[in-house]
Amino acid sequence: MTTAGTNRIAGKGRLTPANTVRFTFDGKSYTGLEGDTLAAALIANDVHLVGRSFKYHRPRGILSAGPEEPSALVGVRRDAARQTPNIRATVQEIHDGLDAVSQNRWPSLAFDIGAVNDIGSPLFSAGFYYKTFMWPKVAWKHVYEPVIRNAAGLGTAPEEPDPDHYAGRYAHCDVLVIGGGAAGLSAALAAAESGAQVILCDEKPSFGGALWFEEEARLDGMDGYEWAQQTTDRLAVMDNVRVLSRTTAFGYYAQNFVGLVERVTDHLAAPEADMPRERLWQVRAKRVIIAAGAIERHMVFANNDRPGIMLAAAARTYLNHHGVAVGRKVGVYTANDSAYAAAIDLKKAGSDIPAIVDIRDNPDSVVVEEAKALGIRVLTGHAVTGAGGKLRVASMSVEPKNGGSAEVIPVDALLMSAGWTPSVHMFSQSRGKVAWDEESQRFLPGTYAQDCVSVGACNGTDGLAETVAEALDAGERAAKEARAKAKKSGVKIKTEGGGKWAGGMIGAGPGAGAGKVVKAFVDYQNDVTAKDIRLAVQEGMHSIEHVKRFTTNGMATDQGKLSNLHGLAIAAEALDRPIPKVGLTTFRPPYTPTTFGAIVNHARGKLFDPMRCTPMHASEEAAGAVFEDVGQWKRAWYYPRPGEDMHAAVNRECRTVREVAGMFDATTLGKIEVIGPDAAKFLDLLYTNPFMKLGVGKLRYGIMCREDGFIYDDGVVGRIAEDRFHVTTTTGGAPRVMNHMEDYLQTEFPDLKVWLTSTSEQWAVIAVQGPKSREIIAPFVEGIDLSSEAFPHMSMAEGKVCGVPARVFRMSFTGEAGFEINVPADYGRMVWDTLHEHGKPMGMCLYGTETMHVLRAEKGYIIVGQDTDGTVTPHDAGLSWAVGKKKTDFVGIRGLMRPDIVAKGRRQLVGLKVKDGRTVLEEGAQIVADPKQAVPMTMIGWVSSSYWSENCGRPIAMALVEDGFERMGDTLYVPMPDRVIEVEVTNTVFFDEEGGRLHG
Amino acid sequence: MADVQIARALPLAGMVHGGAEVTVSAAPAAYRISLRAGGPAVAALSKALGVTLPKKPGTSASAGSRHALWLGPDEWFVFDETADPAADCAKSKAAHSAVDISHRNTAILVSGPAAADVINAGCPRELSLEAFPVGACSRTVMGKIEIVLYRTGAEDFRVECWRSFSDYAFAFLADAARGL
Amino acid sequence: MLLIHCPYCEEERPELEFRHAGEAHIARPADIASISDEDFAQYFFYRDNPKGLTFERWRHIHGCARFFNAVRDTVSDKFVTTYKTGEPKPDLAEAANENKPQAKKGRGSK
Amino acid sequence: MAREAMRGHKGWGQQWGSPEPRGEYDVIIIGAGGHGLATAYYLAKEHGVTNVAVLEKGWLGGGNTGRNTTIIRSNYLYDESAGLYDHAVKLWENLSQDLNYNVMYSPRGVMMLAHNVHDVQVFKRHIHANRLNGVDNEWLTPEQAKEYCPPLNISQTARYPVMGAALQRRGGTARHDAVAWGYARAASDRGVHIIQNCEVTGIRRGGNGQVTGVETSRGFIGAKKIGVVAAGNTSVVMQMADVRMPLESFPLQALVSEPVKPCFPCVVMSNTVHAYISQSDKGELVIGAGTDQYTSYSQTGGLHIIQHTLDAICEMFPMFTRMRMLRSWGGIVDVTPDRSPIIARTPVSGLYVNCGWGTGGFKATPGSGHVFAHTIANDNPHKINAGYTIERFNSGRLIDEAAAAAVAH
Repeated sequence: MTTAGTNRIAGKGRLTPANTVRFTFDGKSYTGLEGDTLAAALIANDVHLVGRSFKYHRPRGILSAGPEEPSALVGVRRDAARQTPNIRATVQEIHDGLDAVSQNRWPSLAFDIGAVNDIGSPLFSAGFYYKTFMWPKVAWKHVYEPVIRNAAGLGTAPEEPDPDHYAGRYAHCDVLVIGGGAAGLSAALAAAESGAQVILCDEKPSFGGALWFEEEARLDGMDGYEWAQQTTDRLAVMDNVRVLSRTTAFGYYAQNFVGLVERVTDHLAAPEADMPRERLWQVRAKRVIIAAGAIERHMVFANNDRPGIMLAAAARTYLNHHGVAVGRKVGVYTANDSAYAAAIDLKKAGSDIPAIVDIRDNPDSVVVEEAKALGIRVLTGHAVTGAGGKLRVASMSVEPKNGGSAEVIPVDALLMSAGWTPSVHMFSQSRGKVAWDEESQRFLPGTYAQDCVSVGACNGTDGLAETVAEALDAGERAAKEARAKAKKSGVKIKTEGGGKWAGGMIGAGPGAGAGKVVKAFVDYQNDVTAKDIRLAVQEGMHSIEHVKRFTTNGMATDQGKLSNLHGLAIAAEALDRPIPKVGLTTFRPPYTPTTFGAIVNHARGKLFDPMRCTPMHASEEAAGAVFEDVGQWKRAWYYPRPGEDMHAAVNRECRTVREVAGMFDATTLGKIEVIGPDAAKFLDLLYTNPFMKLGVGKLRYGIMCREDGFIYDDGVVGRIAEDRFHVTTTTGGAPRVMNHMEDYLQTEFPDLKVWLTSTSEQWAVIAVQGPKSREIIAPFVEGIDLSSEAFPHMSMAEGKVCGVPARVFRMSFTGEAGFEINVPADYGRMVWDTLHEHGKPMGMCLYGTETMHVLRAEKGYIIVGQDTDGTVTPHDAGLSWAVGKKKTDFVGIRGLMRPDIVAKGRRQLVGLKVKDGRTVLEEGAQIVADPKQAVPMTMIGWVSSSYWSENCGRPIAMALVEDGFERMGDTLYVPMPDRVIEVEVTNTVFFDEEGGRLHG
Repeated sequence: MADVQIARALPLAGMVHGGAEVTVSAAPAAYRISLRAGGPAVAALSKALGVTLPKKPGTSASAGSRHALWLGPDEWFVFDETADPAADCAKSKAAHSAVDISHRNTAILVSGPAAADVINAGCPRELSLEAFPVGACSRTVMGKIEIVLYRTGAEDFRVECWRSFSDYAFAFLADAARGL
Repeated sequence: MLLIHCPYCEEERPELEFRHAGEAHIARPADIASISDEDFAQYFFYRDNPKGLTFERWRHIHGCARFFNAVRDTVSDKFVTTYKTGEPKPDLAEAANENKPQAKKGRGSK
Repeated sequence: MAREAMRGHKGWGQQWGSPEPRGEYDVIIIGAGGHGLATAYYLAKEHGVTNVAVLEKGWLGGGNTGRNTTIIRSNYLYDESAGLYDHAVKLWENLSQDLNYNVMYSPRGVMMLAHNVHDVQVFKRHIHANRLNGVDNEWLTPEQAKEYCPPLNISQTARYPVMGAALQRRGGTARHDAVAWGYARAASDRGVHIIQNCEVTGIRRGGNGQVTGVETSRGFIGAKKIGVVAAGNTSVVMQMADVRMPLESFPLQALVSEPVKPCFPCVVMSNTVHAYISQSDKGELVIGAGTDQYTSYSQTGGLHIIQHTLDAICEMFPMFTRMRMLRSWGGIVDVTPDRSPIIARTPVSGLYVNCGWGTGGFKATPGSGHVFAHTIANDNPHKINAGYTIERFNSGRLIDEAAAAAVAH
């Protein structure tokens, strides 16, 4: 049986020998079996060397058979754009055409130049960065840092945009079960049969958890793994259950909100185009059952990182599930019982087991006898103190643990087990507090913070029978708590066999203890040794958080799943303090690294952020508009004609509006319908201006402040009826003004009878401005007398335009006679096109926001957010006239009285005339009184708006200048990098100062 | 007046995204109002509208083509594809605010066995029939926008959103309908 | 994402539908125009910012659009209660007892 | 260093001591984060005040110092801000040498992206003000921005195309832990006591109102002066002296990706798209997320905040979609109404406060400690922090950088 690898054992495992899969690793082609992980398939092909470590570039193999893997990280590439770094070979399933490459090595995996760091490693001890590379000063930036950066970093980031698709889903359930081993399946079954809505997830491709390797476990008289599959099938067909495989619960957030990531296509050779690569599930569960199992720890001894050295249970997974023997001559080093099972399984499958090295003096267990009965040499009270070989383990050095002569035993694989660490990650993420259990030397769930419960190995429960009983009870109980009508599940499960999780050791083994200068790795990926942790303690790092940060222990991509407890124990020993005093472990999301794309899911490309367009957008686009982003809106910026740049287009538009007319899309302005008997009173409180006496059919410009007295928004308010107003806001201000008004209405002035409704998008708004505006619109207007006498500046009326209901405002943001026509939005384009068609032959142009800005600046009208910046009061902006003098209250009245608001030295809005008559000041340029002063200069103001005014034939600008109102006629200076520009302070009206054109 | 062809252009006119599991399509034009009123006016307005304005949070009432959705303690969303509810409200003397939002909103219909799943791609609300039965309605969010969600059948939803967000809403639902 | 009980909608809704609106029970002074600078600053800028139970305002902006009040523990982020605008401050001792079951102890805490 | 290596690093002593508290100190600093430790260091170094204790309820550098994205820049608009942050940058430039500890200050440039006309106006305003204040900050075209940061997407088809960028070349990053440890070691060397696992539970005041010391989990400790540098917990500590503060505390999250080979050469910030990203020496992409909307001391936040941030990252850098989040965490940031800090005396005699740094305190660490030490030692502010009073909220003289930048129109 060699087609799927030389280490494949005939008759072993659950995969189908006929289902072969071709894949490549570092360019070489291999055959594996469907259902293999990359790690399993590589071991089957006798490949143990798969990566290089982070700092020392030491050769590394496959340590585990799951997501805790710190060493076997590879890059996986589907095509040029689909390259993913740092994929764990122990998780990635193979498929035809899978292309994997090793990482962090150059030029090749077997010969890596970076490995010189290993020889120089005494220099690169924990925290070495902090003590050196400081001299000479410039060298850090130019020499040391680039070198360190290039040496670090594992895999290579993709360089092209990711063409894959990701999906997201919110889901709700009564009971979420995290983990689908014997515990999780039992809990899910009990909850489901009780009638609860259940979601069950497991990170592996199939359910079973430890039953993947525990061959002797039997449930309901069946092989454990087979039971798991049947139970999964039973659950999957129930209407109240959702079963999610390849799905990792990565984050446990407030109020039982749990993030899951489902890997949908990475295991497929040719996924369908519409399938998402991954799907994010955001689950709100009434109860959560955590059945996350436990993770086996490695033994800490010299050179414990040689390829071929792995966790005992991983070897069982490879053998019992994949049918792969990890070696032919396999040593075992253990501190508990569970590694014996690995030795026994391998022995039975034909591998030689030269010795089981058990650090315990008198292991009293049937498995010991069973091993001996199979003829395996068991060395109790012994330790492995070193491993030989470089690219693959070749031997183990065995000594009596209390000293004595060493024996070197040749091996081609070495299995180890220091015991099992309960996976309290999700419990800890839920903000539960773990507690140290002195007796079993492990952290277990202590105080719960949310409605969840831990069952099975992650709860420190030993034995299959106990686990299943606990899980059934938890499942039933959760169902009852979540759902009043839950019934008795009636589920009973018979168990036989199954391993134990208790026992073992933590910390460094013999030969790697204090004073030993050996590389006994605690954190494989980050190359943290037992010695490094002791050094950290020696340097005063007495909190485990300091030790962790100083050594980087536990900060690699496996987030310390193997290393945390060992590191803590070594630090505690060095400090001579009990473990809980050195620090409790807390875990943060994510449990395993989680793809950005999955987290983002649909919110990419077009769905990154809504793009809001007005009803007339398509017509504007057809007319050649260039658009600008204003918040989420796309607004027509200017309409260049062939050969025109922005400048030329804007100049033409500005001229045309003043000479003939122009049409502008003002739809994006916010609109609020204010209705009720107290509507005027309410507006009177919300605006600085008085509103009580505004006549029906009249418009008024209003300024809104917050309590601090700074300008918050502005707009025009029209009175449609005694009890009905049409309020406009700035484009960006629409939502916050609405919120601000609702806040006051609901909480401060609840007695006022007023209702607010946003009508921002009900109306399309078409501004027609210029001397011919009336002539252009008149043929289409019904029911409104447009004459200046009947309909003067700042009036409004309801009627029809182009046959549809309209609110027509006689108003102007340009200084020209003009109209703003509001029509129901779905008619907007029709009205726009009609007016355009009619106005064009008369000389009317379309104009965009840039021209609007120039024209309003020619008139000195402010733009909130450009000429104000959140620190400008109505008085500063020269709008004192808009603050009701007789009003006794309005929002902002008190803020405007504060000492520094009324003091001298306020920056006030003025006009600037550039002395040379040509230079357009840069917006944002700073103003000084004395241009000759040294840096740092005293700045007395800044240019808020500045344009070339084609209508004035010169540049115009507005600026906020300290005591600007008192500086009329003064000369000030704008220092630019290459020269100083002289300006004269003026008022802000540059065009038609008398305002006659408004009334034309 | 100059001769103009009156044409109402719905933002998503005619758009359909279909599949076996779900169909996403633009709803026909409708009259819509945002109705606000205090307790005492509710009975009178119900009478004027010909539909009893629901008082229970999250519920709706229908009469013929007219549907009234509870959105807040003094707020209803009323829509009707054939007759203008604003005109009926205007007949009532009771103190209220009825604002025409026929054009502010547009609607998308989502139907099929996967309809709830597709909406749940971006809407964090529980949409089981138990939690959100036929007739349930609510203002809520979907992806990055606000919507009004109204369940019209076990597998049928009406998603109302503001006009300028409809392009996003439709694209979102279509994206969510991929590879279910 | 928090789950917040809206006292108007009478059910728990996801946080995405809500907007936090700052500390509660800070009434705008009726005579605001005549209060001192210090009192104005206390009203507008100063906050209790407690570690523990806080009274705060939320708006169910993407729901019923109502503002309401809540009592929440700023250490655990758990809500003790929510209530309508205008209702008096709840008696905390009572509310806390009603809503605070004994923390569940796991196997690890013997 | 090489000598130590050959000796197996046996000679490295403790970087800071673990002294028993004395009965009384001239100055007690509450909070052993970067700002507090820097304050103690400069008290000792510049003012000769060495009878100083820094009290920390947890482990030093474990609060926001250890939880931020380490961005350093000084291209602020207002004179007060530019003065303060540039003072800090000048100290950063020599900090490794000053402390004899490599804080890995890496001036790799901070680039702030402009995505709309309003951004352009705001950034230009900053650039002009910075120039006249002697602070480097330059305008880049989209092409220049792309050249400086090759992964940047400057396509016009992006949702919010890049219209340009403001680049401060002296801006960059530093290693946060090293900053705390470097200050701790240097302060400890000068006689400062750093007392960890010592939570302050009360502030004691004498008959004249003057502070006399603090109650702690390790008993009463006397003090002539007390400086509160407790970041997110400032309101709580100040309450012990009956001082109500203009502060609110919010959760702020950040995250890192798995490490990859160098692919991102500088710091990029986009206020409009809400993305803050750099790459650490270790190869991790370091990404700042936003604050949750509600006040909290929980040091955790919602997943939707992370989502929102990664949306923006994937939009601006679409090649990072396949990258994976390795770790996320939360801090507690204390925010003032004008989002500028308070570094000042308080209404209580002998009590000083340094707080309100919001989301941006790390960059100011050396400058903040320096001027706060001055304020405590002289009972009077340094001219650089003279405007950062509490009283500004009464008078209305705010230092509102955010208002000056963020008002949309």
